[in-house]
Amino acid sequence: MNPAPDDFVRAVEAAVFAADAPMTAAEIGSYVGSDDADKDVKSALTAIAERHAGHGIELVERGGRWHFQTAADLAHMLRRERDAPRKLTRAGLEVLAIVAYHEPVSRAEIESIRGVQTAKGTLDVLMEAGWVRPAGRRDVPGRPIIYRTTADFLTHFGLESRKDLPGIDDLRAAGLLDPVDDAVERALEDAIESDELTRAELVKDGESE
Amino acid sequence: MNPAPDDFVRAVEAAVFAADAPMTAAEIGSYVGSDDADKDVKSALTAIAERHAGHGIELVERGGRWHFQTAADLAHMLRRERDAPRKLTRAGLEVLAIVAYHEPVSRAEIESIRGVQTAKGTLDVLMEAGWVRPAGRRDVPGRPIIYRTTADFLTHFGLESRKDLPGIDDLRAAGLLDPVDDAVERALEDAIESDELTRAELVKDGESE
Amino acid sequence: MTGQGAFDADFAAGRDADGPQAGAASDDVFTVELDNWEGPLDLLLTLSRRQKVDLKQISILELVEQYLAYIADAADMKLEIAADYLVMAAWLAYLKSGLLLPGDPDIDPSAEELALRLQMRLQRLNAMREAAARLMARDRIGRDVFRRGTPEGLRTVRTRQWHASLYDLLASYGRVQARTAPVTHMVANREVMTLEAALQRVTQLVGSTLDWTRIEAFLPDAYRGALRKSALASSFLAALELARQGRLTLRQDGAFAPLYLRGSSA
Repeated sequence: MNPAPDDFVRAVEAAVFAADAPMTAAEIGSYVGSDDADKDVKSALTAIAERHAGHGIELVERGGRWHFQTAADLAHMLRRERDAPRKLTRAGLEVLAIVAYHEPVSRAEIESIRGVQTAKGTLDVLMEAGWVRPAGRRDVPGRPIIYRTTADFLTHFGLESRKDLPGIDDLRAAGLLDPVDDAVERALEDAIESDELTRAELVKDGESE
Repeated sequence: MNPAPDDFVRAVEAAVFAADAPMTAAEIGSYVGSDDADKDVKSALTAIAERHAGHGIELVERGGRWHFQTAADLAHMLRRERDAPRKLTRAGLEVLAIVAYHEPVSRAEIESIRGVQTAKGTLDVLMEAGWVRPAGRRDVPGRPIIYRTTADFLTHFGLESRKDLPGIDDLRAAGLLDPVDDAVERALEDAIESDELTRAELVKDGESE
Repeated sequence: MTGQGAFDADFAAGRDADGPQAGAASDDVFTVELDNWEGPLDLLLTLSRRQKVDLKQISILELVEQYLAYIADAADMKLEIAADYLVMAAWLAYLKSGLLLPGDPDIDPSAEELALRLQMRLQRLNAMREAAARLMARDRIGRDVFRRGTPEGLRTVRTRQWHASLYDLLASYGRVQARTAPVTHMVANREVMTLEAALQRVTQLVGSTLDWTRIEAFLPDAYRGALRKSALASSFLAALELARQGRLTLRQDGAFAPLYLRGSSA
């Protein structure tokens, strides 16, 4: 009934299945002994994902790492009280979204979007959850620490990569991920260009000085 | 390619997969909502076991309870030996630090900075750890091999780039550049000076009898 | 902050004007409860949603009026209003006057630019609110999808794992630099407090001390750094000597605990 899988594919499947954390193709390769994990392991993973597609268990890729999980449409049967992930506060949610959509982002930048100071605990909670991490410093005066989301963040929210963040393309296209300063400047330039009269007045003003 | 499994079978598969412990057919039935677990769940389990037979994952029954496990013949992959984590020796740390701060650097240069002969083994350990790598030869007589740190080095020490290494001034400010005696003395002085006790703290209240 | 329990749903609904704050019958009566908002921008966003139009089309002037009215209401009710709400109110009042008066070319940035800026900030905050809600609605691990309950686990492949901390590394470099730097030894001429001086001072002070008092209290206040350290050492010796003579009692609750002195009550 089943086509006999070759041992390499079986080994890849077993390794991912046994692992207690998602693994990259390279990590899997180091277990199953592949010299060219990028090719061998990935094609094995594709075959395995295909075998499980539509069944109760699925093989998924999140942020370059692979793991098995139950099919999403079975949630109602499997949901149990004790499994509920911790709820984030509203501040926590906002900060998480801002880090995810704007990364890398400094604390000051987060605060300027939210319009309030962010309690120190908020970022800590996100880091403790393993969803946000410090990622170096920005090369500006003061060298503030900047933050990014982690691979665990992608795993938790079922995102293959940041490109899958809901609506990120639309937000970017609408300029809503640009700093206000840039957007204001652009809007003013547009206004001037589309309004010859104003422009003429501005030029005249400038000359009259 | 796959015959579409029905939702009941899918749910049984997901429930066994996500369970914290092996489950009996009746327990599985209570999750997936079956009135006749003995018949429905068992036939689902048979179908699932058949689907996985010969693959990297197996569904097995032990004493009336069901669970998934990785195929027995692949178990050797999951139990690879590893040595206890080892701490780098003092010499190893010093050489690593010199490579990091002065790279690319030859062995003779390392020795002249350390002021001590460096055993060949020290560099070997650093290369085994994956923190240092040979990076060509210097164009001087003898064409000595020169060494650099690796990307793994940055990762292990949580550095974004080598620029994140504190400068000499920072090290001095942190007391890391001082000869030991001075450093101890200064630390003591700081301890004394920062020990600004209030009057209340100086007098033990209420315990004067 | 609002209660967390109600939050997910509240958030998903976009917290519009018909949300939990609008308990009163009339749409215009907005229960004054500043705790519901995380700062003025949050309140402004909630108010702007009441205009029920795209955020790009909202009337900033109307929004300003609403905010000012809201703050005035809160003031009437003698509620404590946080400073940032008042700062925003003052700024909005300024913005309002700028928008109402004919454009003054000397004012830079213009009121229109400020209004545009405010509108953009509201759009950005709103965008992140909605993004967060959509993120939370995804199939999340542990809520909608589940990982394997009892994985066997894989052992690491690395045969030897070397460990060192960044601190170790930096300390090593400091050590190398210190070792190879040219060293000059100089014996500094130090200011010290002599044992005689300490004996005199402690004797004087302990006489008027009835409570257990830390030894640090006996040191001259002006002494700092090494001199203070010397004073501490001398005073300690002095205290031992005076204790031997039965003129004071020493007390310490444990090793390295504070050391207390008290004059012996005759």
